[in-house]
Amino acid sequence: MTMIRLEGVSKRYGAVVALDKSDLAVDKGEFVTLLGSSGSGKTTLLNVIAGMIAPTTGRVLVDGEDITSLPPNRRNLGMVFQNYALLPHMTIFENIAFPLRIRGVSNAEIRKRVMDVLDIIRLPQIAQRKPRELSGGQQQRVSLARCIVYNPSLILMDEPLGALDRRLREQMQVEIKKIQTESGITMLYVTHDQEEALSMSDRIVLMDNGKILQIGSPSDLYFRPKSLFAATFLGMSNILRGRFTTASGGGICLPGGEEIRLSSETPMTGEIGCAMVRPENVKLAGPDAQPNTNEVVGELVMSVMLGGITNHHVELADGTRLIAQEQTRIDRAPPLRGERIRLRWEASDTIGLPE
Amino acid sequence: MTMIRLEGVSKRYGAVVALDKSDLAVDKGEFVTLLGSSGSGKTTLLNVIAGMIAPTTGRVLVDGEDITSLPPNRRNLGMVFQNYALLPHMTIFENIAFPLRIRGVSNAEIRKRVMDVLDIIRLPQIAQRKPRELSGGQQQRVSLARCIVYNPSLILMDEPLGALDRRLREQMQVEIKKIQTESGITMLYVTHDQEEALSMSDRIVLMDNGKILQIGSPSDLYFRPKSLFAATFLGMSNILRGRFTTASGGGICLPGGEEIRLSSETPMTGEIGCAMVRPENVKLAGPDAQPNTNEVVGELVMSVMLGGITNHHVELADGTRLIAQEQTRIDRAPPLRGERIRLRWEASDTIGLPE
Amino acid sequence: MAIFLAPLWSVLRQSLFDPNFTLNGYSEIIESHLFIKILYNTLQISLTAAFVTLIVGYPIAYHLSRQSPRRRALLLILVMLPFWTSILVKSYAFMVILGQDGIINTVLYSVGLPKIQLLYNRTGVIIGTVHFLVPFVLFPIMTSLLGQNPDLARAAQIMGASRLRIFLRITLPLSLPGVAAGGLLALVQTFGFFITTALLGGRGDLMMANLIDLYTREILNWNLASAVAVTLLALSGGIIFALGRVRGGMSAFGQAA
Amino acid sequence: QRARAADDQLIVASFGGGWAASMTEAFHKPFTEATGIKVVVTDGADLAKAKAQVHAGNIEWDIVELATGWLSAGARENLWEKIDPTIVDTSDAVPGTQHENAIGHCTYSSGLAWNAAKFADGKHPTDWQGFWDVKAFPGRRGLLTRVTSNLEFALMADGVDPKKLYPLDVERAFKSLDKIKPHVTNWIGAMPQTVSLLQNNECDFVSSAAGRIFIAKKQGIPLGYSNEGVLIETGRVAVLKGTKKRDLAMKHLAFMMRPDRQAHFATLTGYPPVKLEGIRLMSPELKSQSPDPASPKNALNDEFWWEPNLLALTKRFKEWQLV
Amino acid sequence: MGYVFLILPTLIVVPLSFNAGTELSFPPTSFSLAQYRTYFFESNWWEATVLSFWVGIATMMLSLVLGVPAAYALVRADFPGKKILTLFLLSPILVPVIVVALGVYLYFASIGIKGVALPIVLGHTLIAMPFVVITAMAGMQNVDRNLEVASQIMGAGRLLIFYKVTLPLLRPAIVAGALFSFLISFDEVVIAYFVGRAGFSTLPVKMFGSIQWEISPVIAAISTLLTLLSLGVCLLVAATAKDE
Ligand SMILES: Nc1ncnc2c1ncn2[C@@H]1O[C@H](COP(=O)(O)OP(=O)(O)OP(=O)(O)O)[C@@H](O)[C@H]1O
Ligand SMILES: Nc1ncnc2c1ncn2[C@@H]1O[C@H](COP(=O)(O)OP(=O)(O)OP(=O)(O)O)[C@@H](O)[C@H]1O
Ligand SMILES: [Mg+2]
Ligand SMILES: [Mg+2]
Repeated sequence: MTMIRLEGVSKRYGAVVALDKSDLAVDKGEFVTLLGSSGSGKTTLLNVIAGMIAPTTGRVLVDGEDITSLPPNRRNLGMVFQNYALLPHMTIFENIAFPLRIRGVSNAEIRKRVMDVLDIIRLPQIAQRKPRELSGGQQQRVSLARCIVYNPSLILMDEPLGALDRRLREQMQVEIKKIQTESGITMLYVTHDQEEALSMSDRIVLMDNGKILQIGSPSDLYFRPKSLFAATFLGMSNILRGRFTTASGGGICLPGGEEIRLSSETPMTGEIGCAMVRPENVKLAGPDAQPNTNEVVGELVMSVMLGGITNHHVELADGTRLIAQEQTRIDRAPPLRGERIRLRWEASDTIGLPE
Repeated sequence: MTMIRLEGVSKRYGAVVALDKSDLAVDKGEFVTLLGSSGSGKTTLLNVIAGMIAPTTGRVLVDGEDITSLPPNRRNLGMVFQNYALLPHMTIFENIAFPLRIRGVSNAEIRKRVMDVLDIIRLPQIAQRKPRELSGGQQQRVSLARCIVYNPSLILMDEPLGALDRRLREQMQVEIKKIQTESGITMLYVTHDQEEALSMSDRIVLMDNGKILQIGSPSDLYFRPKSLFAATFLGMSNILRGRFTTASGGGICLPGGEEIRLSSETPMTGEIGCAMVRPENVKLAGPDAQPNTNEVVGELVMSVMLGGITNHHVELADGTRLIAQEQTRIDRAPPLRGERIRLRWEASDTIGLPE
Repeated sequence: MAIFLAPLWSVLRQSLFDPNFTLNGYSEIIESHLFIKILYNTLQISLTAAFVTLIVGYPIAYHLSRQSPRRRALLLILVMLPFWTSILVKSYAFMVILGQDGIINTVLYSVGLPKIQLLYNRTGVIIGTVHFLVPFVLFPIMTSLLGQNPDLARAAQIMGASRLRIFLRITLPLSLPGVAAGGLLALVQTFGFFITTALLGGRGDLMMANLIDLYTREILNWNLASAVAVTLLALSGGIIFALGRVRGGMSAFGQAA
Repeated sequence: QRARAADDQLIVASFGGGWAASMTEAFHKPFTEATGIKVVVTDGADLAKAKAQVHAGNIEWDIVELATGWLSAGARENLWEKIDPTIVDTSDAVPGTQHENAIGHCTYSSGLAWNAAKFADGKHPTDWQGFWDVKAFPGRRGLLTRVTSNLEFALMADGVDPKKLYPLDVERAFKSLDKIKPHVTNWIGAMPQTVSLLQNNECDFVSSAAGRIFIAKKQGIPLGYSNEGVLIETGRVAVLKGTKKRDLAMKHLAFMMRPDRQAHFATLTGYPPVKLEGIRLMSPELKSQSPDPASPKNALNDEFWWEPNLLALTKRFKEWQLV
Repeated sequence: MGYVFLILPTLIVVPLSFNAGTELSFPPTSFSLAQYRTYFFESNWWEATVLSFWVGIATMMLSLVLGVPAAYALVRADFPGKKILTLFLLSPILVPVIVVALGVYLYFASIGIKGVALPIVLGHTLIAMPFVVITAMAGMQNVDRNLEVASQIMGAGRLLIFYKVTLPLLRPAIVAGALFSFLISFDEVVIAYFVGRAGFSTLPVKMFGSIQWEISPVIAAISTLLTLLSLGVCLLVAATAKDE
């Protein structure tokens, strides 16, 4: 059942198009994430739904009703702001209690509910402080608490976990997800973190430059990106440019003459395009490994250890850089800089994309 | 050569200890990261060095000179603020030009340098806008630009990339690192992102609850954590509680009777402690695999796909949860929820830690 | 609303009816040399006084804004003192301080400097007016200073800005709304001043309000008085609009600099 | 409030301060004692407010003390009740002090004052010719910043017979004023300032009011005041048009015409009575300090000459002041 | 420097008030409390002071109640003629007060508003409100729009936002406005005199009455007392203010 529907919504500031004409439908109880680079229009889109920005064109419908010109306080929604927007003159307790007081909740009930959410955000001891006496991440969590405390039917969150470390972030993700599934709240969630989007969302709305590029489930977006942007934005990707061929199913011919086989046929035979393969699917072949269909040779530029994973950056003869991701081992000597390396991967992991 | 030295620096706000007595030395040209959870005192530590907060106790020395009571403008350093601190009444151009004007740089030179950093932060077209006309991430980048434009000898950055998406963040990381290595600037960098800390730093200062817990190189901290907190904060970790034994080198005996072998000997024989192993080192053993020294059996709770990686959460008989990380495959059916799973890993990947 | 309209309306009506419709009041103003001259005087005195008040008031406001709330409250006592003393008594006090045998001149004389005439001329008017107006500009400025995000000044300081530059480029521009409000309050009030000019001014220090007072209370020519008042109102309205422009222009200037 | 509406009460609008205290002492209190009628004195008599009351038909004051020029200006606006000769006895008074719209109950004068501590006798001017003579009497001069009385002083200084001032020769007066203008260091805005300026050595010779100097001298401030070349005016009281207590007010006016009351008032303020009988009741010492209306060197103010000319002359005077 | 300029005249006035007699003189020639005696026990000085206080407080309340919402509307709302309306609200202080007083008087007389204090309070509100409006408008510049919007999204209505969010953030400006409106009323002569009734003078009207002829040192005593009073109030405020 569709809860929110945006029809042809756009927003311009003078010459700047903050949000291009966009359509979007969110179902009741769904968790939808807006994912996009900085300045792509995520906050703008959220603000249009919240009623804080009047769209230049288009309509916003909730439950089929046009609410484009309804003031924010009559939309019964909650929002976590990117800049927190805590009331500086109130204590944390009063900040969180504020929406409850608006709703005429009894004092005892307010006490209980505020204390509960303070536990959820793991800050039970700060109730009596003022916002400016908190660290950045603490303020962000309070902003989150203030939003979930009154169970609005729709919650908009603008990077609610942006200032938190991974551990806390993951705990908060779990809490948010729990609240959302348990109470069936619809959530529209802005993040710039792909992992967060992938792990939390029912659907992801991928945005760039004021436009919605693709809407789909996390695995849709990760494994079936429709554009180079989607492919490169979600997770790391290796891109090989070439010309599409149809020889036996689908493939791409690289400038160096190597033929890369794709997972599916391509309708764009003869045109310039790309093959995309995720770094985790690219293997360093030992010097003694058998030749493979999808295989290229290059020179190791560097190896970067990222905790459990190490990325090997390899530069091909034509200057293309590929990354092969392996699990980190300390017991084994890493390959040396400048070493010649053979990279290989399966055709089933390779996706053809238009340029 | 030590550039900054903190000696017994602490900061209290009434009953709140924002920063406990801390010592720290940073060498010239070094890139040191303060890593810690929200509210751990990172911003406080930075502000003490910047001279914006007077420490309750202790001294700050730069090049051996005590600057504890020197005003900020005489310390010749740069800082990126967590809340950006852009001047609302100036255009972006003027914001970035501000430190140059202070230094009496000529107009032509200012133009050039401002335009250069605007390119670095990938916002060449916004020079004439006011801060409030930018998105959160754009403001953050401008704040970064304003700091690097005048090449101070020491730069303090408080989560300068916190509001950026991964792609942009990685680009910015590369730019910052480039600037730092090329010009030999000393950098003190606050982040809550472990990966960022691991990939950028010469050394990491791990903080919790106002205390410095461990200082060391990235691989020191990742592979040789000195505490449970360090182990669990940097990357995911599996913790198995038990009693240390000395049988053949070092090991720990789990409540279920399994003996887990450690990578090194433990001096705490007989005491309660933990064995830590990183998820990426834990393998799902097929039903036909050989028994192994470090091996436990549990039930699959869930599998979470995070792009290139899938995490399998397994619960042991005593309730302990372990995570095994594998590369994601779409061609292979994932294990089912509730399935009995054998997990195994190498003794060399196992670290013993005090409780 | 009615109580706002009433006085204005009655003034406008008085200026046009006496008791029949007439434009005599206005034609007299336009033709008269005296009015033009006094108008010029009024503008000169008002603008100077407002300007000097801002110059005197701003440092005090700045100083106050840097104090802890407790000390600020204490210092505010001093600032509010002029309010409690009637202008006539104050004019006497000014005579004791600034007169020819007053404290200042005695000091000047004793160190061998010539005495200066501080009262019963333009200087006297400005001093008296400024003394009354300082508290009015002080509060708006202080409010806008206190409302500033302290991180901005700190950020500038870290970038190496001296106190002076921080003040000129950040604190001052950000406090301009307060300065404008204070300046407006000061300016607009001086249009209505007459006792101060009468008590501390010299021969040439006549203001519109003196004239209006005279016509209203002694000559009972309310028609003319109202016409002068309406002219004054139109004038000050014009100035406020112009000031609004200047303020816009000032921030534009800030961008260019 | 209700009490004020009572019939046995009069409201007198007064200038207030020490003046009002003396009026109460000399006239109102004895009147109340004699008749049982209460007199409420309200501060700040003001012509504009009187006019506003009559215009709005909202009469609040019964009796108004009149300052210079009010009688004539108010008469033009028709603000005053006619004095009822059947109740008020205005005979046996100094000539020119009574009027059909108001009684005069005292005279006061403006003239020349100086700092007696600084200037011994002979060192200061005693009349307007002397005041104008800057060579004989060097010093800083102060004049009140209003057209009335200044024109008269200028004419007297120029040698016009004080008894034949009116109608004023305006051109001659301004010419005479031109001569003294460069030497006037203070244009004084308020009467009380005349005393403080002398007292604090801001000014050497000023035009002031006799009563003002009288009170200041009583406080021991060393001042001198000349009884020559003074401009004598009448202190008047009128009944506001439309008051419901006209008869009662007339009765009080009649009481104020009593010579003994006026003589009492003179001892308090230095303002001599208008009733000739009252003048006779004054102590010789007080009499010697008071200007004599009959002296050929003193002038009597004619506010009815002023009335039609005031607006134009005020304008001219201010203009003259400005250049 | 600035402080000295502001307080010096008061420092002169205080000794003046301890002089005996009915003339000002500095330096004082004698020491007596005669002026204070006069003030407390003679010719209704005390009653005038009390009336002035009540009028001042009522004016303050009324100016705030009308002026702060007006300023809020002028800054936040966007409608044509905003500038004209602003000017209109400010007009009472642009016109010399004597003219306003006349207008108010004639108007009240015509609609028959009676009572002692009410007309004065209304008249004072007229000239005090512009001060409240201007200070509050300047204060609004420091109120983050985002906070109001955030509250609105949480479901707060305009009124609630105004009371719970805007007003507290405006507090310094409101305090200043309140102080101004009180002082303006407490200091005002002409209107209080015009619309006031016989026998019920405010303190300034009474003082004005007593300075037509002479500057009575009682006034110096009053100034001194008021100074002391304000000193007391401010010390109280200072004692209760939190040191942050
Ligand atoms: N003015 C203050 N008064 C009281 N407590 C304060 C104040 N400022 C900071 N604190 C407390 O000090 C601790 C450290 O704060 P700090 O800002 O240094 O944290 P941080 O490490 O920067 O956190 P984050 O990553 O969330 O920004 C926090 O618990 C915070 O609540
Ligand atoms: N008031 C404004 N005037 C002009 N341009 C604006 C204004 N507000 C936003 N923009 C522009 O609109 C675009 C979209 O902004 P928006 O805040 O929606 O980005 P975002 O996706 O939330 O980015 P971030 O992740 O950095 O917060 C940006 O390029 C921004 O510069
Ligand atoms: Mg945003
Ligand atoms: Mg921080």
